[in-house]
Amino acid sequence: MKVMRAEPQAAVGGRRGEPARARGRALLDALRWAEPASVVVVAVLAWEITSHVGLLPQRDFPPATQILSAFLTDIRHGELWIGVGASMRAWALGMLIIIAIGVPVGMLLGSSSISYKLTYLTIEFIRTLPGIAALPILMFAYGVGQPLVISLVVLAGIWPLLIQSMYGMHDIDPVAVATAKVYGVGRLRRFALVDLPSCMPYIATGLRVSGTFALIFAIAASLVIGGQGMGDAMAEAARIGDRSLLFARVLACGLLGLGVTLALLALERRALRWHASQREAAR
Amino acid sequence: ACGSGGTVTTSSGGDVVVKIGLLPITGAAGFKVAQTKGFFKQEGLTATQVNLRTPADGVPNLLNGKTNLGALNVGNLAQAVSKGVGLKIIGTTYYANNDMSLFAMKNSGITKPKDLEGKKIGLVQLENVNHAALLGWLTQHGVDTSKIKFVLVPVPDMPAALRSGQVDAGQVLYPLAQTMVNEVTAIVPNMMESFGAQPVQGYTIVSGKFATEHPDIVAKMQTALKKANDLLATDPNATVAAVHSLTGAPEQLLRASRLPAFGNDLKLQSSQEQVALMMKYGFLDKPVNLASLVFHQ
Amino acid sequence: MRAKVSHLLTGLLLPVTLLALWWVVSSRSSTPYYPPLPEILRGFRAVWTREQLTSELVPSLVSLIVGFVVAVAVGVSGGVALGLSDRLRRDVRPLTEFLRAMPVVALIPIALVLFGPGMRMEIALIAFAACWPILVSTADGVRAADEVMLNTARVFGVSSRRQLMYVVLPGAMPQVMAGARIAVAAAVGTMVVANMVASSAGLGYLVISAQQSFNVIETWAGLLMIGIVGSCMTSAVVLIERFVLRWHRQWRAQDVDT
Amino acid sequence: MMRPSAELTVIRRKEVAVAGISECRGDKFPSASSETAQQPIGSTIVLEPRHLRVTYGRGSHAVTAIADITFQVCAGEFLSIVGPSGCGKTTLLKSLSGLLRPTSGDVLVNGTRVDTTSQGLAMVFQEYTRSLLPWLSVRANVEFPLRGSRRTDSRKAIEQRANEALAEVGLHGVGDKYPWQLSGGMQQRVAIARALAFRPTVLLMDEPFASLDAQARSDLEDLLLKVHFETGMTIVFVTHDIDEAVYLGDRVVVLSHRPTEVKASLDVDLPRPRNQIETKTLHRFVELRTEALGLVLAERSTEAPD
Amino acid sequence: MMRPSAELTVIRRKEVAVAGISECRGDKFPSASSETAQQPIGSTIVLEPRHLRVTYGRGSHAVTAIADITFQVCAGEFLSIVGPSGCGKTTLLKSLSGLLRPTSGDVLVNGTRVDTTSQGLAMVFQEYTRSLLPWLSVRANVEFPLRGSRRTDSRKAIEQRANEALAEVGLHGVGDKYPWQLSGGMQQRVAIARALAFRPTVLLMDEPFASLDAQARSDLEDLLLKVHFETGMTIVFVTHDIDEAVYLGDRVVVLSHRPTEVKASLDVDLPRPRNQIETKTLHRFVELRTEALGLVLAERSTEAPD
Ligand SMILES: Nc1ncnc2c1ncn2[C@@H]1O[C@H](COP(=O)(O)OP(=O)(O)OP(=O)(O)O)[C@@H](O)[C@H]1O
Ligand SMILES: Nc1ncnc2c1ncn2[C@@H]1O[C@H](COP(=O)(O)OP(=O)(O)OP(=O)(O)O)[C@@H](O)[C@H]1O
Ligand SMILES: [Mg+2]
Ligand SMILES: [Mg+2]
Repeated sequence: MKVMRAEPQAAVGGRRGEPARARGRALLDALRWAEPASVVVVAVLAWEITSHVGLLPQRDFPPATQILSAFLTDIRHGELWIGVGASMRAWALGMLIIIAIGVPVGMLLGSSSISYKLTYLTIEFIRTLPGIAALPILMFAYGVGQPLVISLVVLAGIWPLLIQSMYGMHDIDPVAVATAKVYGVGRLRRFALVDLPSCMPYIATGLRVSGTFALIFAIAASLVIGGQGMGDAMAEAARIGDRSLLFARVLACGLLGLGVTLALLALERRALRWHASQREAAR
Repeated sequence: ACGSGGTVTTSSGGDVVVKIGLLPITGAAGFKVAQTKGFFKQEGLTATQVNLRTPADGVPNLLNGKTNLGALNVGNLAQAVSKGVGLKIIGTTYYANNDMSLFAMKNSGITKPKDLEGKKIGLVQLENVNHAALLGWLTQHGVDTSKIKFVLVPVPDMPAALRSGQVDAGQVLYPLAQTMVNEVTAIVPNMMESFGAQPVQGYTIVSGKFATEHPDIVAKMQTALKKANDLLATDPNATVAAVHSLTGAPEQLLRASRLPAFGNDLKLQSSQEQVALMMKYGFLDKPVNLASLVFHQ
Repeated sequence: MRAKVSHLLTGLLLPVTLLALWWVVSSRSSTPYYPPLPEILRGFRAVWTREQLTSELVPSLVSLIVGFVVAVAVGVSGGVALGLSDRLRRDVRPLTEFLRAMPVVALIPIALVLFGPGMRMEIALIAFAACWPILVSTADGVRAADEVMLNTARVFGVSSRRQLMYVVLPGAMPQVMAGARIAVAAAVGTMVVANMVASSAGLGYLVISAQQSFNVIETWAGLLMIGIVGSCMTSAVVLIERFVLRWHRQWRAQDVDT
Repeated sequence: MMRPSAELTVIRRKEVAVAGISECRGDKFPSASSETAQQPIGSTIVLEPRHLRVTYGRGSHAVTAIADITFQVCAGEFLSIVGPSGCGKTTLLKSLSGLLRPTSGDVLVNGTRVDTTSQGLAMVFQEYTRSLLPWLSVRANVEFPLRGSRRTDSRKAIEQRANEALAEVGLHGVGDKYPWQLSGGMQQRVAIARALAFRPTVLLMDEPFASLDAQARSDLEDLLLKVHFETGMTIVFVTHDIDEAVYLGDRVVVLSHRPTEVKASLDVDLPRPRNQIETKTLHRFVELRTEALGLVLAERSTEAPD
Repeated sequence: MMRPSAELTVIRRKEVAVAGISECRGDKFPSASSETAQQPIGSTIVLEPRHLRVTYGRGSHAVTAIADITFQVCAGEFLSIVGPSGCGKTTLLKSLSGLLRPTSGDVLVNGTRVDTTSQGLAMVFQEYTRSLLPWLSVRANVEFPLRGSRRTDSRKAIEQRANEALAEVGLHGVGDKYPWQLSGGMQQRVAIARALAFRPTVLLMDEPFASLDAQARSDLEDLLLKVHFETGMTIVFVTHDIDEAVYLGDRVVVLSHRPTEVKASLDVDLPRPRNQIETKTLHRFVELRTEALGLVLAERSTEAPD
């Protein structure tokens, strides 16, 4: 394993002159897509073969081609999209709440030793209570419906962001804070200009983890408690024993997750141009 | 947000809105028919549907007013009532119809009940009526049930669990059972045998609070559902159509499947036996008198 | 020592207040789903007999711990690999992000067939769900390694393995620990779900069967135990973190605390 | 910004400063040229550490960085501080700025005891790299303390001030870069530009020219003298360069090795304005720097191991 | 560690170095004292940047830090490099060490083109704070490069070497602390101790004494001379202090401002061993430093804005 993140800001291309460099660039760009694509193809093939040689019973685990064709028919039907719509609505609403609460509370916990000391035991306890386990209780409070789904989404998705924000606050450079203090920069501005950007890498990580957690629960909620959503669509497929359709819908879930992460990554690249992990991209 | 069991909303047309909490299973056909054939409408009711995932989820929703009408199997009903939850029976949802069977794969080497000893059996619900009924049936047939391990397997995953050998025998519900009918043998053809022909599998219920506050609405529901059950009892095609629209299963498959039966006889006697059996196996800690739960206007 | 005790006492302040509040509010509760707290506590004692502990708690704990350890191993090593190589990360991203977004419930059918209902399936599911937060955090932490430190190690001809062990990993440690903490919750949640859906023992099974048979007190008792188990796991992680990140706490909390 | 306190202490200048305690001079030194009127060193004490003691850590690991330091800085004074590496200069500046609460003793700002940062005070940190925010452009870094709520300058005015300050330190046109795109010396100059643009009443500088080449260094020395002269700000300047300390300061405080005390306080009676070539060739300059160097070197040779 | 390459180039010394290209001296300067035999400056070229060019960024944001640099460093040579702030000295050292691949041109180590770090090479970074690992104690930081797999010294031996190096730089007894518990100057000395304990064949130093007081600085200068003399290692030394550059070096390379080229290369024909007082009072020393200063200052005044 070679630690290769040399600093070749200046190193790209060069040496062999301009035309070669341009060609190299085009090739590189092509590779950027070709390699992940081939990984996907290999994965699909692996599934296909597994199914065909009967490593998994083909009845229950239909080959990839069958799943893909089921997927292609499915996306032309409204049923799937109703589920997607309901789940994504719950996700978006949930994420709004998660961000609105998770970041400030996490940073508060990370910043002040008093608030941290006061709340850490409580939070640690509540945190490890999985929303799913609390379902019976929540179910009574909300009944089946969007509020229950959203509260499940928030309960599951808030912790990564909150904890990452907390750790981000622990990792602020004291010299940067000292600078702000000495120059009499007010608490609020310090938060906006020092604390928040400094936590950003942590928050970005948290957001990506929270984003998928929230999505998982937005989907799973309707699978576990009923109501509308992707989960319901999956349950429906399972009920009638159509495994191809079931896996097609599972595939759809994964694609949603992929989309969510890619969107968050793009956002992160913009917000973290200054950060060591992104500098290469910014160059 | 809780405890609003008494509130009733009215639709734009002036109808009373009835929120039905239901599981999309074959047994819920009555609710579907009452809706599609306009039986609710005839009583001045507009029905809306809330999809639930487990039978027990119906109860909190009934209590907090998210739904007004639901269904529970006999075992769950007894358990809920024994815990002091106020529920009323307003009718039957469906009857078992020789469709509660335990299957094993043909190539598994299990051919008779006795072969189940030392094996793993998958059930869709543990410590409930079916579990008790199966235990009773097996004991009657001379099987030592203490040598059997029962595990929970979700309804849709049962075929896969059977095929992969992760369970040796399992309770497969229709219409799923029909899809693997060529691969399996029924080791226990009808575990509900001892409760007579077509024992009650599910009762239609409302919350006690709702029943006392709105007896008139409850009566209207009762009337609508009675009509539906009458229709289903006489017209198999109506059943297939209703189940198809409810579960999405292909009609052809449904026609080949064993479907539950419907009717308006409460059959309290046989149901009480089910409750007694659950008591016997310790799945219920207090006796429950079902007759006292029946709604009277 | 004094400081530690007072730290703990401050930490207990809020929970105790909340408990007292719960006690008071619930004592007048008439809804069957919110029984009075004393009743829950009594139920807790009744439910968690020695026998129950061995039949329900122990299997859960075993699968939880084994699953979590597997998750840490997979998450950290995978995260390091992905953090080190931009190319690898880019290439497998479609796959990792796809898998990461899989709801565990949707994977149960596959796990059920591969491992059968029971502990092996639980362990697999727990490891799967809990490894992602660690993997993502670790990869991010590794990517953020300080360039000057890395350059130092390179110039001195420090072997790649040692660069990894002494420069990259310690630098990523705060992120790894944050990921581990998140993973605890994911692990507990998955254990419960796996228990609920396809098991015949365990904490989740206890809760779900109690719920399905309307045994509210037992549901609460199970919930409480899940919270306790989770808190203990978190505490263990925090203890490890205290040890591993000693330098970090002091380094970052230098004298600016006015 | 900083109001003179009510209990301000006026002390007449003494010819020989008592070691460890220097006092304010009510009058000023004769100006070399009568044309350029010099800002008087006021008689107000703006900064006064009193029996300051700072111990890091506890128990057996405790390190007493500062044992007992008392001195006074007058309004408008340029105070140089020299001392061996690791003696506690940075610690002292942190205490003066209110960033670090001393283990015992007080810091008085304008006669009032403070235990938090004071307004109108600025500091150039020794760890200049870490005191620049990597997520802000160079210009934004300079503007950062100016954009506070209390100052109500317009956006435009602030930007101009930042650009001016950057140009003054020789960094014209790098405003749009990020700090990590600059060389070490350039980063250090950004930190200085930030402090200058802030126009503080009291400026604390911790080895601000350490990473600069000879020319940039003398340019900035002169810039600092000019700013000091024009604004009359109070400057506390930590350096390792004795020449620089004498050339710039009204007074040079020499610190002992750890546990640190004030070893000596030298009044620098060189005329102002000063000039790189003329001042440094003055006989008095050479005398003073030799004296200071002697004090510092003597200090070193007695250093105890840690 | 570093094997002399097969294609090694031997070039006879020329009296006047062509600007931008200096060549190796096969013979050595006469030693001042005949008792202390001086390590000869070898005729082997260990380090040679050839038409080095480094551009940061792309397109309109591109900054050419180094335009075209060619020179040679011989085995055992002590090469000082001076140049204005931001001219590219750090960039140059990074290229020499193999950390940064140049945009064009090559770096030859022992005659072979390299594009990765070479063994037996060490570097003291300008950003010394960030080059110390905060999770390791000071001693562990010094031991860190020694504990590699290729060196098979015993634990004990390594620890002793670390302790010795720490003591040499005046940090006896701080081995168990963490770097961030030390003052700036102390951290810088830890970085130096690490490089010395490593006993490299080529040592690159980027303003290693910037944060040190006068005394510590001259102590370390002499330490460096001693090590250089005893081990015969090759040293490339970037500094802002012209006196220091001349006092230490066999040769002083003066860099122009950006885009950077070699402006001049001064052979320092001062006798060795050198001595802080004697050497610095030599007429030749004063001549050389005035010449170097003149070159640097001339460079500054023509600097173009960014
Ligand atoms: N955070 C800390 N924890 C423990 N000890 C510390 C800490 N910071 C500084 N010290 C110790 O306090 C003493 C003084 O440090 P300080 O940084 O004030 O020195 P300094 O005079 O600024 O030195 P330099 O000229 O090298 O910058 C040093 O011996 C150092 O080891
Ligand atoms: N990562 C980077 N991205 C863009 N530009 C850079 C980067 N690093 C350095 N530069 C630019 O390259 C030039 C040379 O920088 P370098 O650090 O080599 O200078 P230096 O000679 O070491 O200066 P100093 O004496 O101030 O340390 C500077 O103008 C700087 O702005
Ligand atoms: Mg300092
Ligand atoms: Mg530099």
